[in-house]
Amino acid sequence: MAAAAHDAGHQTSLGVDNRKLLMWIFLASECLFFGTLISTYLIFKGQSLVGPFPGDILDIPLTSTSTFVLLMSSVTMVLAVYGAQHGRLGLMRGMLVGTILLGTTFLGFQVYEFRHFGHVGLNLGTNQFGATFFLMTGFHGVHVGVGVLYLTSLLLGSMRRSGLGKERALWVDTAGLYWHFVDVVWIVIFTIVYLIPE
Amino acid sequence: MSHEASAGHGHEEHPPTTIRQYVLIGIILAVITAVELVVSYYPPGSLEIPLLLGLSAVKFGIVAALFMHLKFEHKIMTRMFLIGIVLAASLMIAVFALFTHDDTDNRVLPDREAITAGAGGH
Amino acid sequence: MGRSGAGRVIAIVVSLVITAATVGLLYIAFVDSANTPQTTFQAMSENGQKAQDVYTLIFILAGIVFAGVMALTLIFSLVYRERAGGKALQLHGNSKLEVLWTFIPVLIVVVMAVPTFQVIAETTGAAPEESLTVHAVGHQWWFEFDYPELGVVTASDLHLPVDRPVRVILQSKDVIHSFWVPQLSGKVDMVPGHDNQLWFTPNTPGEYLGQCAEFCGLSHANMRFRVFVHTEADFDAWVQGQLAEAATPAEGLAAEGAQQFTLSGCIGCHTVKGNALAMGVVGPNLTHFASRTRLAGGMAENNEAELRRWLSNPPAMKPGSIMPNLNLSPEAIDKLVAYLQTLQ
Amino acid sequence: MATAVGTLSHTEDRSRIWEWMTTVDHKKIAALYGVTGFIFFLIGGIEATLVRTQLAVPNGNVIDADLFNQLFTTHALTMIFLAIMPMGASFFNYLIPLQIGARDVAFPRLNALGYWTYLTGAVMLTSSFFLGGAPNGGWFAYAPLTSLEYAAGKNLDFYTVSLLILGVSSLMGSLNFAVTIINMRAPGMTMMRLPVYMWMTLVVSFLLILSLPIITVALVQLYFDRNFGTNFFTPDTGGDPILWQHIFWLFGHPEVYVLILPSMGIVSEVLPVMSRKPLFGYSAIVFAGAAIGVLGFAVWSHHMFTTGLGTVPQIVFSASTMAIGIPTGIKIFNWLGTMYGGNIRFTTATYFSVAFIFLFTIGGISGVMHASPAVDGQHQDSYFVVAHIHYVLFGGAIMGIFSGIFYWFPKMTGRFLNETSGKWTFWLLFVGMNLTFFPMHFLGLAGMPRRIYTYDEGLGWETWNLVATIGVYVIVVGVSVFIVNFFRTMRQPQTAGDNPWDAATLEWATSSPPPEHNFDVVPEVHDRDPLWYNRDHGIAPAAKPEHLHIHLPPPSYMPLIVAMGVALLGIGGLSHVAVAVLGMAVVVYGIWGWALEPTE
Repeated sequence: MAAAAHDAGHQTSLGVDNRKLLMWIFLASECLFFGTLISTYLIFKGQSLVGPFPGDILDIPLTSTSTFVLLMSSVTMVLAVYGAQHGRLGLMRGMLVGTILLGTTFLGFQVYEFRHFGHVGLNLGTNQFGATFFLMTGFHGVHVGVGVLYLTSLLLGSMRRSGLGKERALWVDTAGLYWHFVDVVWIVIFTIVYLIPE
Repeated sequence: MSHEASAGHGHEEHPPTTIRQYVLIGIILAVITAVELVVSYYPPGSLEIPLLLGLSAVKFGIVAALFMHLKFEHKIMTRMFLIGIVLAASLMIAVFALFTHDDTDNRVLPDREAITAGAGGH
Repeated sequence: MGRSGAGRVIAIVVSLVITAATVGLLYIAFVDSANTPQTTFQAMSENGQKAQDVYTLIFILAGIVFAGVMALTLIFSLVYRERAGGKALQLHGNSKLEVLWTFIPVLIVVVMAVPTFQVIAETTGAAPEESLTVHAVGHQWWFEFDYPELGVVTASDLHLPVDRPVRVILQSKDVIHSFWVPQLSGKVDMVPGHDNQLWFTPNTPGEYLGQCAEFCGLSHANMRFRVFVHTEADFDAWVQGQLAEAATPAEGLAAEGAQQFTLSGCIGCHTVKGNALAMGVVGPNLTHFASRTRLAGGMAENNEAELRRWLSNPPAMKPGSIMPNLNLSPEAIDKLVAYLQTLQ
Repeated sequence: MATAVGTLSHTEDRSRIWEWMTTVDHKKIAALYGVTGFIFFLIGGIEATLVRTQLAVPNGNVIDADLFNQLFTTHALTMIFLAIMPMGASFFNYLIPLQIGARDVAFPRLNALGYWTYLTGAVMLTSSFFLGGAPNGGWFAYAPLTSLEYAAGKNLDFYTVSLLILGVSSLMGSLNFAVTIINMRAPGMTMMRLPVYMWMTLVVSFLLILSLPIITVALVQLYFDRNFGTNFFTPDTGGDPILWQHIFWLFGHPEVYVLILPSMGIVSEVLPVMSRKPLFGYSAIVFAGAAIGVLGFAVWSHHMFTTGLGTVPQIVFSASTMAIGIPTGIKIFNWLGTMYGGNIRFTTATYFSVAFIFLFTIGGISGVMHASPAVDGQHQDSYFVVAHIHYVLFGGAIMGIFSGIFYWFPKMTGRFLNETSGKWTFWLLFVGMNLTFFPMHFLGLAGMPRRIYTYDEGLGWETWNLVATIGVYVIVVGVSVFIVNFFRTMRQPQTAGDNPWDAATLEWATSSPPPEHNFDVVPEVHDRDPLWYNRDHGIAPAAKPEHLHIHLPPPSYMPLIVAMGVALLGIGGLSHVAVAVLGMAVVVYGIWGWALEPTE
């Protein structure tokens, strides 16, 4: 957003705002983080020696709905950014609430799935599938949780008298980048864990 | 849709996509997910994995280009993200190849046959 | 532009002399370190020799580059040292030169790469059919050697026939170790959960030192072994000796030693073929303990004094040793020493 | 509560300690990084001295096996993560804004958080000696020696938690530096007019940004293996120890380029100025630096030639490792080209830079030697590799850093470090370094393995081990001479002008030490060597405007609070989860206060 960098003090070389550039480079770093987690999962895919195997306990319909929920949260997020950019604060707040709710629902599905796996005897130490699955989806879940906190603080910030200030569009847009990235990572994880068989 | 967000020229510059277009993109993504599910339930033989990976790559591209406005941002953003994506993808392929390479596969999994034979696993 | 005439020549000559002297001294030092007992520079096996040829070629290339860069650094430092009123050449670069000194490293690398790839292809492939198979198993802090085809199990001393390829299957019972006999071949790690393989054909009878080369804990430094390469006849004689079962001594101190061997619980960790009670597999197989030249994982000479020191307090001699201090009385140690020395 | 606390931070209380605890000025943070990094360099030196004293004679009994394993592990960890990287970060912090004509880094408070998190990780790692044993599995901690079965104590938990914290600190720093260099350059300073040191800093930042997440995953997996019973690296339950090696070295090799590229950048700044001529082959050196950065991710398995990699991987990684030798060769030739035809002023900084070229070349040569698996079969895990490591790290990184210290000291403090004492430091370090590390080539050739706490006599290793130990004591003397020189110089008056070396880069266009806002007027850049260009084309520096209304971010101690939260998180990871939860709460509170804090 070139606008944010117009005051003389922050004249930038490329005309982009530092905070957005920081988010994009951070997302590049996160690609490597989730890339390593996914590689470990792929290396151990089908190598579990004991205990419940993925084929037996993965519930595709349930996770497909939670994937759909996260996908829709991306749509509400982009509409919230649209609202912030075009000054339609009602739309922005509404969509922020929507994204937060969808995000929490997704987390709810995940907590349920983790507990269900616990009941059928799959936990961290059971086998290779348990270890890699819980670590990968767990870290993704943590990122979704942090995203929900991030969006909630934006929502609360927009409730204040001064709202999110003149850089509102930038704050919401940067939060949107983070949220979309977390959704995109889930798209990859969903395909590799649930859709591709052993 | 092709105008370039040039360096700070006054009023705020944002992508021209409208709300209806965003919702439409959302629907397309949902449809692709549905197609993926169908492919997963009725796997077309060896085509399954490339198809599934291809579809998720398409979704990845759509979200990155249109929802994350990469298409309208300064090209430095795309370059930064591409560095991460390309490096992560190539390292994943390299490490995966190293672990499943035939003549290095001297990994001896302890009493694997006995257990998996019993549990009817992979 | 720097010293001229006589000054420049002196600087260049001085630099070249210093460089030549340094390279000469280093060459002498390298040759001297090449005839140490555990040197990496005397290949006593075909594969070792192939690797050694590449090693020598690369060493020569390294020497040339070293001498070149040292001489240039010295010459430029002396010739272009600051002089009052001196003017510096405002050069920005020279693309022809850049191409040249990109080409030179590429050339050096190609000269190194081609023989390297050949040696890799030849030495890391599958071992020839007729090779003798040995299982080298790494334990925390001693080497176990099994000959599945011959039915022999030993530790710390590896005996091999000369001029016959040997396929060493490398395994580990605990952490990562590394099988390294510098004179016979480059090292290969013993990774638990993997069956790595190494093969070579020893071509000169003799005794070669080996050492674990991957950090494996407290007594990594004390995890050593030796390889004895025999002529065909000697090797067969050794195998026959190893196949014979240990006869339990009838009377005298050795007989009491045999009982002490049971009393002190040695049978729990050690196997002695011929002694029905001793079936333990935690420690090394002691059936032919006395025939071995070293004890405690190749750490010490196998003589009475060292054996006593070892039996009196193993962890003191070998930090972290899994063999505990059994607080044996001197009499018990005398008996055990007598018994162990009968296990030829 | 935060707003109340927030306002407190605005009153300009001048108590010195508080000023340093809440600073967000990149120059003060650079000083903090530099001093802390140098102190840990001394601690690492002490560890090295103890290790060498134990190995001075065969069957030495100065220290026992376990303490020896702890010392050589923490020597490596301290030197790499607590000394060389922070001293590099000190130069980055100080010089990035000054060399690209900016007033401060892009995110000043993030910069402060980077330092305080580093300090937390450093204190945690070093305090492990007194809290149950320092890490003793080697700096690359190969599994399964690090699993609970073979490393029962808290040693390896200190390893994972401290490195995770240090990793977070380096990641924050590199993100900050990358954004600053890309987006806050002076008008007219295109990417190809960036000083070479800035290019090296940019490559280092991206190496860290892209490799730290990989080691974070490995460390978390090791932590889970040890504390939650997962089996990533445990062979008997399906795990694979080789997985740790792959993920570690995927980070490990870019990491070693992170250690050397800054010094390459420093030498590329010092040599042209001291030779009084432009750097030879600017674009060649920049592309070579970038090539090293990219290839750095393609060579990692040359650390694993002996772990039973198949024939094809050995050939592939041997080729890529040899290929990475080529850009290094290009750099060396270009430095020599810079010296050619110069009127070289041999100050201490020049001595160190010239020694860098010579010593780093030896390290580079021995490195390229064991790029070939045939040679590596003999070199791997022997003292030849130890010699290579130290020629590249001591002969390379440390010599470069000392050159940088002597070169930029007048700019940072306005005072010149004493040249005679500097020459003494140089020759003591140069002789000591060669006495210590060149014999290690011979020890490696004589078959001495790495990381052994003792050895028998009669193996031909006695003389060279003794010589190496003597060399370490010579280095200790050299470093002590430098410390005396430092304290004596700090009492001198500030006599250094703006540009004592008649250098070309922007940091010499402002006063020494620079004011808090760096430049009264951000200079316009017309050429790769701006000050030389302005001098040769008679462009006078811009006049100082009568009133300066430059907005500088106010001090803040939110970074300190967040760092304390991270410390509690780390301590919780080592002790009880309740402490970790408290730590998380403090972090969230810190970030919340941070967000609400007005920056105008």
